[in-house]
Amino acid sequence: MTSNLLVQLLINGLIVGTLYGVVAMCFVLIYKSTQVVNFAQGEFLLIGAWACWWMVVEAALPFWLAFPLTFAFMMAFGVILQMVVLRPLIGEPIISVIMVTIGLSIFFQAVTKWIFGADVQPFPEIFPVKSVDVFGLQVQPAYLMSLVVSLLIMAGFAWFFKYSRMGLAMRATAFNQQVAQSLGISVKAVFAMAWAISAMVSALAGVVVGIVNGVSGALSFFGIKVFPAVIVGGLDSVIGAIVGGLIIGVLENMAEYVDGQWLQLGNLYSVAPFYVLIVILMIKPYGLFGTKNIERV
Amino acid sequence: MGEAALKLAPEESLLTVNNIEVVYDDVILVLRGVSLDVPKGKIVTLLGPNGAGKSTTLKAISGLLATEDGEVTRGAVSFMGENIANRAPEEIVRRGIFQVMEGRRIIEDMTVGENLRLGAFTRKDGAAAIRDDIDLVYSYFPRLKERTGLAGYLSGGEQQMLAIGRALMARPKMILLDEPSMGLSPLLVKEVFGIIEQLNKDLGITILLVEQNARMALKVADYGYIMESGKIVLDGTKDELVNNEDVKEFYLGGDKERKSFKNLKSYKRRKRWL
Amino acid sequence: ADPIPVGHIADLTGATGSVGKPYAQGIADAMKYINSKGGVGGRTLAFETTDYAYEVPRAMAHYKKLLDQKVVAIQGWGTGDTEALVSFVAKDTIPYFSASYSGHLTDPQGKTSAKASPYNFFYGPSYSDGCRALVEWAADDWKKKGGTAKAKFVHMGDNHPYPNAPKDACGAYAKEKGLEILNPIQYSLKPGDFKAQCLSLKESGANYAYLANTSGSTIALLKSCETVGAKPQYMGNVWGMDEASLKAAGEAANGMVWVVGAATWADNNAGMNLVREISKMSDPSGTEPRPGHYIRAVCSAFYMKEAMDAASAMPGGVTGPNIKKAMYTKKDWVPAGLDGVCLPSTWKEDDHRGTTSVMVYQASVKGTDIGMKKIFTANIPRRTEWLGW
Amino acid sequence: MNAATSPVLEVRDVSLGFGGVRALTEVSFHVNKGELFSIIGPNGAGKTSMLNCISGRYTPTAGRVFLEGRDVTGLSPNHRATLGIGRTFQNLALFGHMTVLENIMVGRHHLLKNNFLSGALYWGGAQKEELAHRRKVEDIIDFLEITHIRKAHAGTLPYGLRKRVELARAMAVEPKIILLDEPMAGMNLEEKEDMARYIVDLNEEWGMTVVMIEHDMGVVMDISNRVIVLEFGRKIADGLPDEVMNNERVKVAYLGVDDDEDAA
Amino acid sequence: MISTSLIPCGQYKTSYAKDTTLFDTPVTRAFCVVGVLVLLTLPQLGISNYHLTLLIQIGYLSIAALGLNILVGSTGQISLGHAGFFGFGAFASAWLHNKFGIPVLLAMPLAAVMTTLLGLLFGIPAGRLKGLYLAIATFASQFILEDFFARADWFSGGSAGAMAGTASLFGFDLTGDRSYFYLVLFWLVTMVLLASNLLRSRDGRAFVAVRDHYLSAEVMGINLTKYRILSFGISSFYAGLGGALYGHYLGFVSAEGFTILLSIQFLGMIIIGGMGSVMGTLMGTAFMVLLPEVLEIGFGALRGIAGDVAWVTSGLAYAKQASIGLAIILFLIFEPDGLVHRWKLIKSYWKLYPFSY
Ligand SMILES: Nc1ncnc2c1ncn2[C@@H]1O[C@H](COP(=O)(O)OP(=O)(O)OP(=O)(O)O)[C@@H](O)[C@H]1O
Ligand SMILES: Nc1ncnc2c1ncn2[C@@H]1O[C@H](COP(=O)(O)OP(=O)(O)OP(=O)(O)O)[C@@H](O)[C@H]1O
Ligand SMILES: CC(C)C[C@H](N)C(=O)O
Ligand SMILES: [Mg+2]
Ligand SMILES: [Mg+2]
Repeated sequence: MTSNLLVQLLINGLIVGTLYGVVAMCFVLIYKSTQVVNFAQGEFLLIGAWACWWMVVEAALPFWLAFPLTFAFMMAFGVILQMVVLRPLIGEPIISVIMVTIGLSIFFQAVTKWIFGADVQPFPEIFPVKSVDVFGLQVQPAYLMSLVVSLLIMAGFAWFFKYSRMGLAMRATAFNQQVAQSLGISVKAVFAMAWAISAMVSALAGVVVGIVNGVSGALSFFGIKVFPAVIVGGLDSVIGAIVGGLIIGVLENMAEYVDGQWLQLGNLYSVAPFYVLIVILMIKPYGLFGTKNIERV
Repeated sequence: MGEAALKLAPEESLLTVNNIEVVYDDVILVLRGVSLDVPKGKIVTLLGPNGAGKSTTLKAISGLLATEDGEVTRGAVSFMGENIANRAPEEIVRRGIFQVMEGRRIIEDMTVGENLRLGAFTRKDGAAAIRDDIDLVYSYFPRLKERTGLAGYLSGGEQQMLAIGRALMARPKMILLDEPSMGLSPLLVKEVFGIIEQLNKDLGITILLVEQNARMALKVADYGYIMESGKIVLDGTKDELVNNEDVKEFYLGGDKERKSFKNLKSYKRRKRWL
Repeated sequence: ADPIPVGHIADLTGATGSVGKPYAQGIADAMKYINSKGGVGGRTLAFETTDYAYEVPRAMAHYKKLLDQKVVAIQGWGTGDTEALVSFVAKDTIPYFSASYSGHLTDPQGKTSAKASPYNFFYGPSYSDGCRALVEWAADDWKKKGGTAKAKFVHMGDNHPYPNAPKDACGAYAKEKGLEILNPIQYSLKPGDFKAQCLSLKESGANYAYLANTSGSTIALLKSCETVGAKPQYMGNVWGMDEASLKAAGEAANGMVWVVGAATWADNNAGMNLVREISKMSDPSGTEPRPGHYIRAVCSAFYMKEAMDAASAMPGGVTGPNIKKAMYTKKDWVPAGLDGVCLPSTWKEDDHRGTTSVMVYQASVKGTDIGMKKIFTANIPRRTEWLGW
Repeated sequence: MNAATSPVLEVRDVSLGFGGVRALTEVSFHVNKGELFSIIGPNGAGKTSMLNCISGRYTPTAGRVFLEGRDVTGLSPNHRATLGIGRTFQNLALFGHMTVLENIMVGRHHLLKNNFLSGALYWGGAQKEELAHRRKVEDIIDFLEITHIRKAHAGTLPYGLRKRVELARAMAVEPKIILLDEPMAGMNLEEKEDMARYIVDLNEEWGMTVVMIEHDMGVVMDISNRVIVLEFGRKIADGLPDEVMNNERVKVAYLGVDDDEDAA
Repeated sequence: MISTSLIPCGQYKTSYAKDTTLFDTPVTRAFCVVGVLVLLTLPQLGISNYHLTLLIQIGYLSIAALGLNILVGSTGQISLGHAGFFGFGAFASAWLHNKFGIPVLLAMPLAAVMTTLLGLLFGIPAGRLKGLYLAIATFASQFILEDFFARADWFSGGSAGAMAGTASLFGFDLTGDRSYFYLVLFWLVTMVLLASNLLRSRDGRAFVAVRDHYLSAEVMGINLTKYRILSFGISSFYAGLGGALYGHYLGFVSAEGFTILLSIQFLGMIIIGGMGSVMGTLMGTAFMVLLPEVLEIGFGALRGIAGDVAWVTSGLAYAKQASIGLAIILFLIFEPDGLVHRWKLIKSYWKLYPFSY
């Protein structure tokens, strides 16, 4: 019976993990290409979810229409955000850029609460069935959808950075903006693109989670969950982001198991990832897949 | 000789820098009215002591000043008849000017191959053509082919080769070279200058060359400018310069016979044109 | 006459904002209404609603400001901050009417508990008594259902003063009532994905789950648990459920029972008419339906008001100590005009359990039609050893 | 090389590999007290790697490094600095946001005794000490003629001056042996002459033992007492400048067969 | 990083000692001394309690921020966990006082020492981690500490929090903001002096060297691991002391007070003030403390018009929150080098007046 519980927690962990993975990738995308640690990643989910919710509930659009519209909206959002807020900061020390994304996070948190209120707002039933049975665990179809989409996106990203022209350009920009420019790369274009993609994909995760748990400011907690995932995987590794996401997802659930069965500490569920994070870093200072930065003297 | 810049008729000149002034951080005036002229298909060299403003001049042409908070506050840079001063670097690259920056500015966390592919970023003529050029680069610098790891671990010289190779990949009309011989072994210096001449002859690429190694630079160049503290103080054809006493004294190290550093006990009184 | 300064600390944007907002609205409207009717002894109540986002330090900091303003009483909010301020308000003799019904606040003289709380008052049954009532209900319910073995009871909530308040007291009573106590399960006050916790819940085989958080996270929990198929009988604290939340939770909330501390918006009686009048202060159209929290807020404000009335007649007038004294003058009383709204309450020098009678409601959610009806009323004995517990 | 004077530095069969790349293979040499010793060789031959093995950035995969007869192979770079190894870098490595003065004071780090406690209290011990060392630093500043840029931030200086500040910083360590990685790279003749002067003087007047990597044959042949040549990580020649200069193998591998010095 | 030297023209140093003073000119020294004197007399000049409270806040937050600036500004190690240490100091001091009856005035520095030890412990990863990896590790430590506070009933009173007694000197209770103001001012001045001295002596330079180019710093004889961890310790001391002052000021310490948000605000203080600058830290802290208050006043006016009903109040609360975020963003876009930079520009403008352009 408890083993059964273990299995279910495991599956649950994997499912949530893929979502962490996706968001982690969005984070990595921005980091890799613009060297910005985006503390507003969680708010991207939030805004995406609210946008979709608004279209479905307030504007009464059918979901199949609202969903792509959300993407379009988020793309525009990402680009504009980058142009208005982050472009002026090109060339500023990394930490002030970090601070700006933190400012953004605070800002969007407040604004969304202001517009949509602090309460949880449920999505109307999108899928015909409430849940699907996966090895005895009831899983919402939304999660299955996300699973599929996530896997596609992950593959896409991996290819993008290794082989595509734009992917290389992004890495070059990340390494050094002046060098990138000297090669004829438009740093502005690269940045805009990175933020647009990241915002779009995060929105996907946001909508999925919104459908499952309802939409509320709490969604942006993903933004924090993502850090352990990203670091465990290695800041600049797409593969790492995915693995990291899965690890954290499973870890949380295992922690819940251990806690519930024996320790009775309470919220091991939410802190365990951070302990593991530190342990892993002590063993592998650049995460599991992160590239060690070059130390020639 | 000061009017040399005007000696050339506009049509033969590919790039004309007309009396530009460059300021960093809105306060530090570095170039105070620099003019020079690069004829199509020729090699022009720009010499001068440290801090004279050579790199700045190149950055002013390639548009890379902006990233260092510098800008051209006066004068014009016209490439093929159009003013490109303060244009976005990527646009200037697309127009066909490619700068190889001072110091090995290769992308350390990428492989040699990836670096070369990036050199061809602005090119539209298909993957095949690019692959061919990569082989071309390897034929110029065989040792690069062997280095499979990250470019960051290449030795100084290897990195310099990669930088030049990367410029080749862009198939530009004009290359701005900033101290390509820096840190290269004598043998390689010859090699590199040889390649520079080749690029100029074989591929007809126009070259503006900033060098400390005046001897070599004046060997390959058709025309030369000498810059000190933000001004062009002397210019002329290769021969004019090689036979100029001051140039001999300060840039070519007197005549063929070497002075000994050991026995020269008092520091030389620096002669200046201004 | 110069106005009477009163403090009003509320959570509008914090973790408990979803219930904090209607409650704060209730307080504000009531005090406005009181002022519109001439205030207390001709003096209006001067107050400013301050949002402390459910962060104790911010409440502490604000309390310092209120001291400067020489307030004679405070309408407060959370358990964390209220319990933190207990000794301060006692020292500064400022009656503190909290929306925290923590049992720890009911022992003014420290008879049976560690900490005396002479200046703390609240309207409604304490969390402990509320939970005890649910336990009583659960006990018969289990009998009715013909449960043979011991019914399993589990406490669920965040590790936070508010959810923790009734934990031990209620657990003890559940044991006493012959229920088996399972290991508590922790879930955050901030709504999130609680499937892992729900799986543990399912695993534990609990029959009765007491949800000690506020409605926001409770909704999320119900939804998560629905999908993993954990189906115990959910029992909610007084802040754990309300009309709006039922809508949000949907069928996941069907059958849930919870404590209600006053009349509901649906009720029709003289008292509720007054409440509707008061509601017009912020909703002139009078169309907006108010949750139970709003109504309890009105009660809280009016008990304070009547105590002030009495105090204004005393030597020294409307001062903290006088208000405190005035709270003790009547037995089983209801503020004028609110009969049928607030439960008759009694405060004594040695016992601040205003009322110990608890109404339990049950939800019925079928698709879009949502109903809630009273199914049980408990009168919890006033045991001395339960003071401050 | 007379065996009588004990070598300040001895490198014994040092090999170094990076994954596939063999940067150094069984290189041995020694540097005597007061010598001005040069390492030359093609790009990628392993010269910088050799300096890194001596200064402790890299630990050799095989072989040993001795400083005044003491085996320092395993020691950390900072420990070696305290034992008396100073160096400059091929690609400038100054502390960009510090003033020139501070940069050089950092060189005194291991000679200063005050710590964060006495430093925070400052008045008394720390101040006296700081000022005493400040005097020493000023001597170096005067010697290298960088008085005028004392207070300038290193990051804003032109290349040539940065190189000089780096030299100053390395001198401030008061090393028993000072390692210079291409001190004249990217300088024009005139500046090279100055730099050469400084190096000769710090060798002769300040009595510092010098190991120098340099591609300018003119300078190398002119000022160094002894030269070794590396190629593909192996030592291919060792001896007096002229010997090395006329070594056929060196000509082919490094100088280029026709030995006009233009390249230098 | 172009330096605008502040030494006015025609002002020459005649000895190395003069050249290494804290205040680059007598003017600046006078400036600072006068500033302190003014602060000393402020309470007598009978400023309102409200303003006094703000000054006290600025005081203890500045102390903590100073520590962070040594860690981030000077050593270049970004920490997202400063609030954790701030909180630990607060709890530790309360604990020392409640549990062992150690007088508060003594408990505070002791708490700071305890925090230092904790800082050294959490600093250990700094020996191995660099840049953002380290930043995120500190981010983790933030959550670990938060959890610890909520759980360690024996130490912090768990989720319920702990009372923090009032300080007393020779039997006189330092209750009331006036007396507490002097306590905070005393510590602030002391810590500022210590910080400034540290930064102009050996170990201070070592920190900056590690930040600017750790590879060459190591070759100059600086033990990287030692200094990376040491700067955590030192910054934690500051954090702990600030926290202790905070705790005993509020009289009650609660785990909720030390969230990631506070850590972020600390970062905001030093970035907005100016990285690596003591003066800047004070400015930045003042900015971060006053900003919400100013907004409060602004929105208070709005509220007056809109009427005091909860939806307006909450709306305004969000508006306020939003404008804090916005302010930070705008600030960094238009003043990325921090207030101290602007300050320097103004100063140098007047130095060269009327020849300034
Ligand atoms: N980004 C910058 N900001 C401020 N000043 C600068 C900047 N870059 C260069 N300078 C200054 O401009 C002057 C010229 O610099 P530049 O690099 O063009 O000289 P250079 O001739 O290339 O010297 P070198 O031979 O050392 O490369 C120098 O005094 C330098 O200090
Ligand atoms: N950290 C490292 N990782 C991998 N390979 C390295 C590393 N450091 C050096 N190498 C390799 O070792 C070889 C020697 O490098 P080194 O820098 O010592 O050459 P060098 O003699 O200094 O050349 P140059 O004169 O151009 O500076 C090169 O092939 C380089 O690619
Ligand atoms: C410290 C480093 C930037 C120096 C560089 N590794 C060199 O080639 O010596
Ligand atoms: Mg240059
Ligand atoms: Mg080298």
